[in-house]
Amino acid sequence: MSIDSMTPDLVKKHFKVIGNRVRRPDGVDKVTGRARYGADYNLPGQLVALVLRSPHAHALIEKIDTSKAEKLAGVKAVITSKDLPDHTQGDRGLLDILENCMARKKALYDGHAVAAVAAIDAATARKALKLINVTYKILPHVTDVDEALKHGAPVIHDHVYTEGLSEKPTRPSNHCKYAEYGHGDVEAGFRDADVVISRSFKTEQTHQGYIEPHSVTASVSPDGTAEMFVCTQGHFVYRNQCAALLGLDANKLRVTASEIGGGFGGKTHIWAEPLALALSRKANRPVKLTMTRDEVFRATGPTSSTSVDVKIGAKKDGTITAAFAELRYHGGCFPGNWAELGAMTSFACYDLKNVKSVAKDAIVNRPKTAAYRAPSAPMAAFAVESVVDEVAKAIGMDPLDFRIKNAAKEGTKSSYGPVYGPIGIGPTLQAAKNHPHMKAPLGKNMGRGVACGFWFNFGGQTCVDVNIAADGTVTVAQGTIDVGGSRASIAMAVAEELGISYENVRSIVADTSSLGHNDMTDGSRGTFSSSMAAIFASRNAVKVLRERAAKMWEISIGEVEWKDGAAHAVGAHHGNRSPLSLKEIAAQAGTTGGPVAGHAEITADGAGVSFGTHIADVEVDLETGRSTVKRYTVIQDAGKALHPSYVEGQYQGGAAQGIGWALNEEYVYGKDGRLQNAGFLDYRIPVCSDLPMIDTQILEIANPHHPYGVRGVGETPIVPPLATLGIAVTNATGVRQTHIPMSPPRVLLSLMSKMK
Amino acid sequence: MRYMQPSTAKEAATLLNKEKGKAFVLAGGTDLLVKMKAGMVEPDLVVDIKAIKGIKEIKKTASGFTIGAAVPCAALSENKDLVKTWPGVVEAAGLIGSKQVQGRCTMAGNLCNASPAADSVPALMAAGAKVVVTGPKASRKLAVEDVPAGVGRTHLKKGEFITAIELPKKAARSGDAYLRFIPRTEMDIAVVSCGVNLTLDTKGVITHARVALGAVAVTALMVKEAAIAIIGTKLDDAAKAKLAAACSAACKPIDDKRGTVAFRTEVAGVLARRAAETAYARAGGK
Amino acid sequence: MSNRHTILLWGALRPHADGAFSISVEAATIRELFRILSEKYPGMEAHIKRGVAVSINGKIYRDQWDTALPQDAEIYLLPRVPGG
Amino acid sequence: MGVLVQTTVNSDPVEFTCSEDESLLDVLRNRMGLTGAKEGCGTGDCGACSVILDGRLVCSCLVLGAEMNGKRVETIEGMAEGAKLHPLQQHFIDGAALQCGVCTPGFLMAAKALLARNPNPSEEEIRFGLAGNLCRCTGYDKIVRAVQSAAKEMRG
Repeated sequence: MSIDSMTPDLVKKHFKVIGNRVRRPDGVDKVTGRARYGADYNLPGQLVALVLRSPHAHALIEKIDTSKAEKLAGVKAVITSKDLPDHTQGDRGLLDILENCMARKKALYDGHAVAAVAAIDAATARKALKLINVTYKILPHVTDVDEALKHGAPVIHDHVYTEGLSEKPTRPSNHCKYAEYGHGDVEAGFRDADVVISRSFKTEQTHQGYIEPHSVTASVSPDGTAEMFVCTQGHFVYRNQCAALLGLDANKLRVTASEIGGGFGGKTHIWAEPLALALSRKANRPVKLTMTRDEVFRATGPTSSTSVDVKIGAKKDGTITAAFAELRYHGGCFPGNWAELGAMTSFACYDLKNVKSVAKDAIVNRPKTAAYRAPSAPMAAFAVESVVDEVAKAIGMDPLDFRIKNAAKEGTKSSYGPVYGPIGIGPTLQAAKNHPHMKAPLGKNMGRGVACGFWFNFGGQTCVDVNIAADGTVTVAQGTIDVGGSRASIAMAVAEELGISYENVRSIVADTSSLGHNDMTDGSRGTFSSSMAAIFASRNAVKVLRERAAKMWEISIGEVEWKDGAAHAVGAHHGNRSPLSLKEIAAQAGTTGGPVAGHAEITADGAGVSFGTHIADVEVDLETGRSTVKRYTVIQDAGKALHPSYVEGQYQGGAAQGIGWALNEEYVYGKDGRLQNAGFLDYRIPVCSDLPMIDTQILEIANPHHPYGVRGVGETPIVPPLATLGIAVTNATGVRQTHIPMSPPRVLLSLMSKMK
Repeated sequence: MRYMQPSTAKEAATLLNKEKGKAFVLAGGTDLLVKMKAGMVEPDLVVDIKAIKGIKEIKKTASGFTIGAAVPCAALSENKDLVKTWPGVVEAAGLIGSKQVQGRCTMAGNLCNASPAADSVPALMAAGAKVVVTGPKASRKLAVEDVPAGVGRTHLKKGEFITAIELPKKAARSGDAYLRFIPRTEMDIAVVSCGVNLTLDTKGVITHARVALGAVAVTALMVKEAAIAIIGTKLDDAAKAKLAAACSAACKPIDDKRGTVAFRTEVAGVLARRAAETAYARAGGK
Repeated sequence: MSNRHTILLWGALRPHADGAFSISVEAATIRELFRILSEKYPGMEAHIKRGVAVSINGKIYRDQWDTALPQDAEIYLLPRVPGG
Repeated sequence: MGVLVQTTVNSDPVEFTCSEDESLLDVLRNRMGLTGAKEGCGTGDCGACSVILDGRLVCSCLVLGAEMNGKRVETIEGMAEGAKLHPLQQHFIDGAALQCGVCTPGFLMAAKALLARNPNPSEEEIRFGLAGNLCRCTGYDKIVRAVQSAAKEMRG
């Protein structure tokens, strides 16, 4: 079914279940310790796997001698890249994924896997790792994005040539991709401006920082079947990629997703899963591989560090005449990052006549980057919103009014190309202007920041089964991972459609052998697309229920309506029939045609773009450079909040991650190219006492492409915080902040430079 | 690895002394277990001292307080006498790690781990605390500042371990305070820290002062010049400026993942001034 | 009725169309559009394989290739956006 | 080798053998099947493995199993009384104070330990009392509110 078949009469506006704050189905399991996460699965006879990782940022692997490790009693398998032959048939992107899981000829970053062992226990596996002898030839490395793009930088891959230039370069380089967006004539626009401001910004690399380390339990049988229990944002995608890399048939690899202890994009990529499968295949026993926190930081999922130049010109009346940005991002050690998304999102909030954004992607000797909640957008928003703030002040206009004046609206040609339909940037800015937070007095050494942000959102492939049991209770099986409470929302949608109570609907996440393909929970698609599929599946089930009622009444289906969880016979001569409840129809299912179910397989395009505006008050200790967030407000359009608590939760969680990024989180690399803070002690994510309550305001501007008007909400909340806090700290200190995170040493340095 | 839980200090010292491999003392274990997990240390013997009689007790004595080496830091703030007498020391110990870590970690362990950033150490130094060291043959006492020898090294000999920390009797009109700088509000290691202990005369003039800095050199530093800068003053602005300057001048820090040389040097002075203000107020100065 | 459309290209596709910002293509659906683009502009095939999204009057289609290209619509090709 | 240990877990007498360098967390998870405590870091920096040991909140990753002789350990599995959830557990569900839930057992243990010592904590006391537990999903807002409402109910 396509959502384009959705006519206006299918759109629902009045709800009984939707919008309530029901209890989540996985709640009791999660508060009692029963819920099973990745590392909580065990299989009979399972071995413990550990991974040997490169201590070097860039090195040729000349030789790996595993013979001593193999001879150690209790060691059942040792693998290197030789045990992972290339099945990718020329698909370089897939080969990069494999090479990231296990180094082939070169170690490309500190933490890159070079070998792995499976042994009867952890102590034996640890001993075995020490017995593996790797001969490295250390190569020059580069970890900084601007350095990597310079001529003369060590070239990391000799097969990578800059893509997106009109002429193919003659030499390989670390500059893997070029792209530009925009329209109009920016040079002319700058000439028309009364004020032009240019600035350069940097942001450091951050990690998604999910609390649950990656863990996989894999079992490969000699008959070619395999099963895998794993924490992932997308078990179908994990299955497809692992099967392709291991040379298995996808249907024979059954993947069960565990409860997931946070992902935020970091569990959209496979990291150690192929290693666990290869070890299991070699040892012929189940293998459990759980990463340590150190491994999570060194070898999985950080986002990009960036270097961004922004130039904006405006007239004194507050009209932006031109805007330009060059955004340089790195993707870690492989191509495939998204500076482009920074370029696309950078000016997306504004209605601009002349705009250009240029994206350059670099390759560096750091772990392969992964998506992190609205990938690439927060850094671009930081740079652009900071300059927007500065330009507004330069022409003597309130920055929020300046934004409102220049905000994109329906009919605006977006900076990334297409013309906008109905969008919510104006309403979120207006809501910010009217919010009591904006009028609250500020204390000493405090500054207030306001910034807005944009994200695309998407839908993708989704399927859902709604099965009605003989007693009239309902199970809904979804295949999109529940990361933040979507099982509750999906069950609510089913209850709403069937007209029964939420308590009579149980939702589960089905394994890859029990349901058709589902895309990952990313792109803010989980609730958007699964609820859509669940609604359509329920409507299909209702059709079956009406048919069954018609049979029971011996009338035609056209004479049966579904209302309030029951079939009603309609028409003049059926007035005396009492309704048949879902329960009554289910009880007769065996005699009316068999089990009652509804299914939907959809591609949920049309998620709709999303905007948010944040307000923050920050107090800065001017003698130490330390910033404290005193008040924080998130305003965002949700389309329709199915379960308001979980929408608020997305707003609050995204904001908190953004606050951490803005103030303290960063990867610190030494001159030797080694990561120096691979742990929660020195990679400083916000703790409870660092944050205030995070106020939220949910706007509901219905998405015309969803039957309930839902928009994705998960990612946009991380887009504005860097800019919001950057502006707040600027206002508190009187010094424009241009480097994220604004750690105390950086802020103090900026203050001391100002004094001089 | 072997695990032993002796019931006397003598027995513990003998075990540590006799061990041919690598022997470690386990009190709270909040540093030792982290190092074991990271593979930084691989003990052959771990001697758990928590079963030694009296080692988990806080005793008020005629000459001050004796705090057993295995007293978890969380227990310090539960001792009202101690909090009233040495608030700076208790606050410093209370800053080590989370509530979870507080339930286990000890001041003696904090000292013996010999990190230059240990929170309790500058406060203990400012307070003039001593440690009781038990060895296989005899016991001895050392000033706290004489325990660390460098990063991760102490002046304790093989077989020796700390059984107690002794805090002196509090002088009349005296007060102590400890401040550290961390980027977050909790869970961080001090980037720079300062302990101050002051005694005033009846007019509010400082007669004695001890100022110690943490995380600005290979070990915590006693800064005599800082003390001299404020002795004889009522902690007026000029004295505070001199104090800050003396502290900044004493710093020999490094650039690392937690802070820069410039930052540590500057903030050492700021913290010293603020800690001195608190100590001065606690001593009854106005 | 003509199925001829002006297709707007994002930066990375322009080099494969001699630098043009837009091209004229006759196609009824996204699928047909992609087929014709792959035939006519060989450099675009790799992009389409990796993922090209189609914005039709501002609504972004990533997957639904059967979608009809309506008359007088703004049709913009964009990179397929990932998420976190 | 190994050490034989007799201890009490959630009021039950328990006997186990563990290796000398094995953490209490590994003993709970791997030898007793009590997987409610999670290893988020193994270094005492995240609090996901929090348990209450002789009345004090600790990270079970920073305690040796060998130390457990004669101790009392309380884990998340012992928090509810049979089918009746502890007020903290109920308020975490009702207040949507969890998203992914992996930090939840640790938070509940920490909150229980906090309220045992301070039945009427201020927001600031709650925030500092829970500062040893990392949560990456919620921004802590709903966690703090759930502890406030549970504390109110428990005070009666």
